[in-house]
Amino acid sequence: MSTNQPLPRIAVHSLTGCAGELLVILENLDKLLPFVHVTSFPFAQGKNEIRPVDITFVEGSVSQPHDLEKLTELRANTRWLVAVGNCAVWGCVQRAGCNHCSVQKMIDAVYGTNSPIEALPAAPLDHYVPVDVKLSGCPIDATQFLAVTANLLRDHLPYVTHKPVCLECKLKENGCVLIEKNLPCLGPVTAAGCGALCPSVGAACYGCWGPCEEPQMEAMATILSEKGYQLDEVLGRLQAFGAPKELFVRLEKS
Amino acid sequence: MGNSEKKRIEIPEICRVEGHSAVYVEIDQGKVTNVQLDVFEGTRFFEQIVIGHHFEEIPHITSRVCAICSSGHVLAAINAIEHILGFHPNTTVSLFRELLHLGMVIESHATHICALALPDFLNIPDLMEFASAHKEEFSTWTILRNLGSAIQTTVGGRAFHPVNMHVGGISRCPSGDELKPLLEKLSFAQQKAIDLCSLLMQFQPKVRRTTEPTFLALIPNKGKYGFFGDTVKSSDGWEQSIQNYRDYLSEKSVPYSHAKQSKGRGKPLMVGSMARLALFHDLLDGQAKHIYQSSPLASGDTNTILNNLAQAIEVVHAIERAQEIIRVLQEVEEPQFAHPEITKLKPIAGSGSGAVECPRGTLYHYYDIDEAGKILQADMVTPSAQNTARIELDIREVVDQTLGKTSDQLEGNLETLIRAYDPCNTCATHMVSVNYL
Amino acid sequence: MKALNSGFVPIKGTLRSIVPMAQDNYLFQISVEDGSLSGCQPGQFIMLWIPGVGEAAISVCSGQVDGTLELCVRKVGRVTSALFQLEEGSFVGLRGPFGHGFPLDEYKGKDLCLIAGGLGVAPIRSLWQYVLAHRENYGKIILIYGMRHSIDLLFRQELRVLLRRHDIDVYIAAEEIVGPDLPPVPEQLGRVTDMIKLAPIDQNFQVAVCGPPVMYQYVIEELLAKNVRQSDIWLSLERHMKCGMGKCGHCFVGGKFACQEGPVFSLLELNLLPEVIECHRK
Amino acid sequence: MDICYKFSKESFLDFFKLMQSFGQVHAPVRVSEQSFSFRPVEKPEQIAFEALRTILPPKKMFFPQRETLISYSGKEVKDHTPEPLAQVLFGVHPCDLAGLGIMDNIFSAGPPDSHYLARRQATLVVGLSCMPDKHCFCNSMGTDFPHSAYDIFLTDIGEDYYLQIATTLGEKLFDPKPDFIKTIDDQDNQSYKDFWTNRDKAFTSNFKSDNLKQIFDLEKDNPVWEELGKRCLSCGNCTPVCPTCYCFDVIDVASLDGNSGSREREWDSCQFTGFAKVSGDFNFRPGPVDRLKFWYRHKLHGFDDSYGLKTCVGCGRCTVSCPADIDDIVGVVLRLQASQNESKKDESA
Ligand SMILES: Cc1cc2nc3c(=O)[nH]c(=O)nc-3n(C[C@H](O)[C@H](O)[C@H](O)COP(=O)(O)OP(=O)(O)OC[C@H]3O[C@@H](n4cnc5c(N)ncnc54)[C@H](O)[C@@H]3O)c2cc1C
Ligand code: SF4
Ligand code: SF4
Ligand code: SF4
Repeated sequence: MSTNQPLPRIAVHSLTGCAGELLVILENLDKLLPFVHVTSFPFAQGKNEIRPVDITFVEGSVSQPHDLEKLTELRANTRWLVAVGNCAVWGCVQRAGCNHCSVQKMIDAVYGTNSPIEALPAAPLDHYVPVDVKLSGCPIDATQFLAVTANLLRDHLPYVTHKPVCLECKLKENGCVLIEKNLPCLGPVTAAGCGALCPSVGAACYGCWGPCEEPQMEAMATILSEKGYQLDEVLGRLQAFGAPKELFVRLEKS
Repeated sequence: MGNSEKKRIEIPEICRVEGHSAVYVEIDQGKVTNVQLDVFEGTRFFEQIVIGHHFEEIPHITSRVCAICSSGHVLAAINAIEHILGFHPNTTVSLFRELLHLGMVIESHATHICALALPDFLNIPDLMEFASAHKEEFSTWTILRNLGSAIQTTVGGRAFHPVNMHVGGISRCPSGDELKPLLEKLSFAQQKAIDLCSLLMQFQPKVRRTTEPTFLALIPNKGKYGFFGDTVKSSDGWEQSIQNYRDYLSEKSVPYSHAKQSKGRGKPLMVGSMARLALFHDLLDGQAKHIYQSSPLASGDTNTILNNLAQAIEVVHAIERAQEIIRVLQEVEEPQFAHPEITKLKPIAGSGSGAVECPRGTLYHYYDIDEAGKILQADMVTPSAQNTARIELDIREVVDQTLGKTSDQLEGNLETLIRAYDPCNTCATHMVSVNYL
Repeated sequence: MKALNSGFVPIKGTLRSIVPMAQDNYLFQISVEDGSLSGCQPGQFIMLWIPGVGEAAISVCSGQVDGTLELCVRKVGRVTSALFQLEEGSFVGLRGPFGHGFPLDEYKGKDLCLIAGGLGVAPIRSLWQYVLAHRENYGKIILIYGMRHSIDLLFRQELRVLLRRHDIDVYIAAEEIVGPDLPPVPEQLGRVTDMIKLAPIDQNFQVAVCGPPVMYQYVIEELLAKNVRQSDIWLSLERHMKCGMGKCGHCFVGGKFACQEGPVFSLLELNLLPEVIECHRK
Repeated sequence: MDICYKFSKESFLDFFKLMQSFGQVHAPVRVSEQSFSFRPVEKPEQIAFEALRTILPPKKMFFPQRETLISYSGKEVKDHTPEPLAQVLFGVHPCDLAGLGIMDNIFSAGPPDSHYLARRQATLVVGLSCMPDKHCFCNSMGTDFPHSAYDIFLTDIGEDYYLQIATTLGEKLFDPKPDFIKTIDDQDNQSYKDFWTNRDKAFTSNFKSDNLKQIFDLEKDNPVWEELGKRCLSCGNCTPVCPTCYCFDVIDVASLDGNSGSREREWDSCQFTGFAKVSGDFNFRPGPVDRLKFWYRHKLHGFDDSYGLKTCVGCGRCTVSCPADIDDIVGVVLRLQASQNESKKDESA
């Protein structure tokens, strides 16, 4: 890139989430700053303009009308919209929560039946607007975030795969906790990217990166129930981090 | 400004705080008639989300309430569940948990002081300028947060949302070799933290409020300054077991905000670093004690702005305590490979609470579990919810004092004030109603 | 043994010209510094590298390669989109040529039928350019080229010229006329299989086929119905490829590496596992 | 002909030092209650002699899980073929030696793989005898005895190790002959023979491998495949653990400066959905059944065509690493063979 060209502009925003991605981005900002101009990042700076930018990173799920308005505005002002984090890509735990309890019921319970407060069932960004790149993770992996940003800064689509956690687990040469310890590891149906963090410390993957490409949910449920886990508990675990209900249609019928 | 004029001050989005919030102040006849801190972060209903899940899953789920204090939400959940199941972790596990928590305290305080609050004192508009024009402060932040995140990564398996902390123990004890580099980082960062205290002591508070706050914090275990305990103490002179938190904390929802407000025995509360120091400074030792004694806090100044300094003193303490813990853990005899230290707990029906002192104050988790180990009911009371009423009171007092000044300056001052509390709005909006008896 | 050079180091190429042919299909002319690609045969392919993005397998599309080669590329994904963003004069990397192209020796002295579906015309074009350049070596030559929409027709000018020649029989048809008409051919509407039915193909023909994965099954049926021998049907198979050197395993099909032993196979050589010809869209 | 000696187990330290004099020693080390891994070791006590199979096979030494192939800066491209580094791989059992032999074939065929070969050629491979457990079936695959791919092989003959030297690289190590190396006598040769004969008898898993192509062709629609496919997680655990799986993905990693970066390769698995996808989202092996069948055929006779090799060496790693218990090669082959026998009977009836 020639030096007299203006730096690509980026924006970092959050809807409803835990601010984890903001934190990851904030912590890696010193690496990004030489190559980008941050036009808005309300979590981190006082001066924020909403104007056309090259890349917008959005964290969080759409959980209220205000989120939706903001998302629509951000989409209209960016070349690339990147959903960062499980909340933005899948809807994370709050989406799973909406599976077993209606939002209106929750609002009524919290704020009373006539409350002016509005909420939407938690949903990932692509339920409402086109998303160019989805970078799952809970939180996202900083190395992957920087590599993906490097591609986007040159206007290139990044290579993001959704192979299962088991791959990374075996590449690290961990003993399998599903086999050796009978733990309910969800590695086989969860997207890799974290570096198989949980099995690497001898714990079961609980699916925080969301489902891998074409997860074999039925086979997973079969194998866990053979290990003595009740089917409803298995379903609860499989859905806890926002895996869409469609993946379980056949499973719930059986 | 004429006295009869009605005026409304609005700060539609407070920047450099965690989550989303706004402030509305209404002024009539030269008097503040209404103050609203509107947390408009989307609601997430965590108490509802966890229902039906097995207790083993809970720490992983509640971790997601907030990235900044995820370890706090993990440990509060674990404490509550282990309390219900009657389990007491061994010393190794307790020390690792404490170490993880200290890592979080260091990282959270450092980020709040340096990246969110300092720009107010240094007049920095954006990050670019922070990184280039204030290299020293920027690097202090980098060093401290890297330290906090290194501790959490070594102990918890990642910088936040730890994967290594479970109900019943920890799935892999980091080896002595893995802990060793932390010691080097800690001793390097110690001076930076001390310098940060000195820097903060130079700034003149921009605002000053009048009513003395009611402080509330956990009485630390083992008679040492710390973040874990089972009983709270109030600056009004009372103590209570956290199992009875509903007796002393009342929670209500306000129509204008997604966050609920808590009061302690009917009074606005202040929790967090200042509260802890005010109540337990005599338990400090080492450098932290020294600095405290030379600070305005020691002479009883309770100006909210000093919360930033209180946080910095806690960073110094956390660094010293972390070194102590690592030295003890290094003595633990170690098998050939890093070993688990975890007990598989059998479900018992019952209910109970757990609490920890998060960076921003006391965090309570309460669960009701059935005989299969599934959650029937849950409740979480966050520090930010406890502070909200106090923030509104502060705003009212500050606005009252400064009426007549230009609103520009006032708004800036209000933001500074709110920021000093380090409110965590994602934490504050996790909640769903629990009907108190 | 001494250490070798990695086969992953690309040859430097320079993008010389970019010619749009149809929507999302451009013809790229690339010059190569060291002439190492000059042995390219029709049906062989190269791995085209855009630094920072990745590689894609692309058929050599010109009948003769000396200093420059031509690639006809469709924009479908990451690498291909990045290529479309480049300007003339840009640097690209190339590795290859890889694989076995069409069996030119086998074809000598025989009647030829070249069948292309859609973008499959890219390697077929290098074949027609080659055989027409050595016209005396072959008997009858039939070219069949089908596409979905007429607007997707590639090499329009070149085909007009071919249509005027008497030493090659050209059939072109689209499933639908969208946009401009096809060059003047008797039947504008139809599928590749319809044209095979029409064309005077018999058991003496050698047939070269390249098209989208779904096409093969039907084309083979039609050719077998015309008594073409399995050993005379030559299919260029598209498979996922990462290395081109018979290592990465992605192109392994029916016991063979498409990148090294293919991409052109005779039907007879292929172990008739379902996965060789059948495919599914997901 | 191998040169044969012996040395007493008590002088293993001397042997170890000799290996160290060649280069960094890598040997099986215990990494969990049940698992082992080849890791660098500094002293004999670290070695888990009892290790039957490591989680990952020795291929990782030459074809690491992830490595940089080339890097670039502007138009300058740098080759990352590694400098040969002398190292010792100790404790390789016969099945893994056979696996290495197959990998050697694959990585030196066609355009040879400089990365693999550079590391391979600088490594001294020391084999070690073993006793099979219930998952071992190298006897069926004809890989139960060391044939090639080793420089030195040690057979446990009680008090001593029986030492075979197969290459000049190995021979040089014992030149001049150290004191602890003893000549062998008839008694030692007999012990050596006894060891291998007894080991033969220790196998509990078994099938005949002479009709594998036949059964896979004829039984391609056997109901067993649907049954396994239903359980398969597509987790891909079966492939990285295989001594002869070598599929990889290639990934460009760009730097933020927009001008430099690297190309890296990382192990991949044919069991993943996207493995065989081509543009237009056409997939030639869309479901677990297709992929599993492909893998079984590929391992048990796939290379009959390309290299004239069966690529399964009977180490049992896939069997013990499959969370779904379906990579029971022995069980599956026996079932397919039984179906064959059934149909033969039906026909003759
Ligand atoms: C021998 C051969 C010759 C080819 N010749 C041409 C040609 O002349 N012109 C042309 O436009 N295309 C050709 N292709 C197809 C071309 O290689 C793919 O379309 C291209 O790799 C897609 O790369 P991409 O990065 O743009 O797409 P991606 O973003 O990688 O992916 C888009 C889709 O393509 C699939 N894909 C990824 N890599 C490959 C691959 N190596 N091969 C096939 N599909 C893949 C993906 O699974 C995905 O479904 C040929 C392919 C082969 C195997
Ligand atoms: S531990 Fe989990 S992630 Fe690792 S291989 Fe086993 S199932 Fe897969
Ligand atoms: S192993 Fe699973 S739960 Fe653990 S960090 Fe990775 S994706 Fe998340
Ligand atoms: S066969 Fe077993 S190990 Fe292999 S992909 Fe299927 S479930 Fe995983």
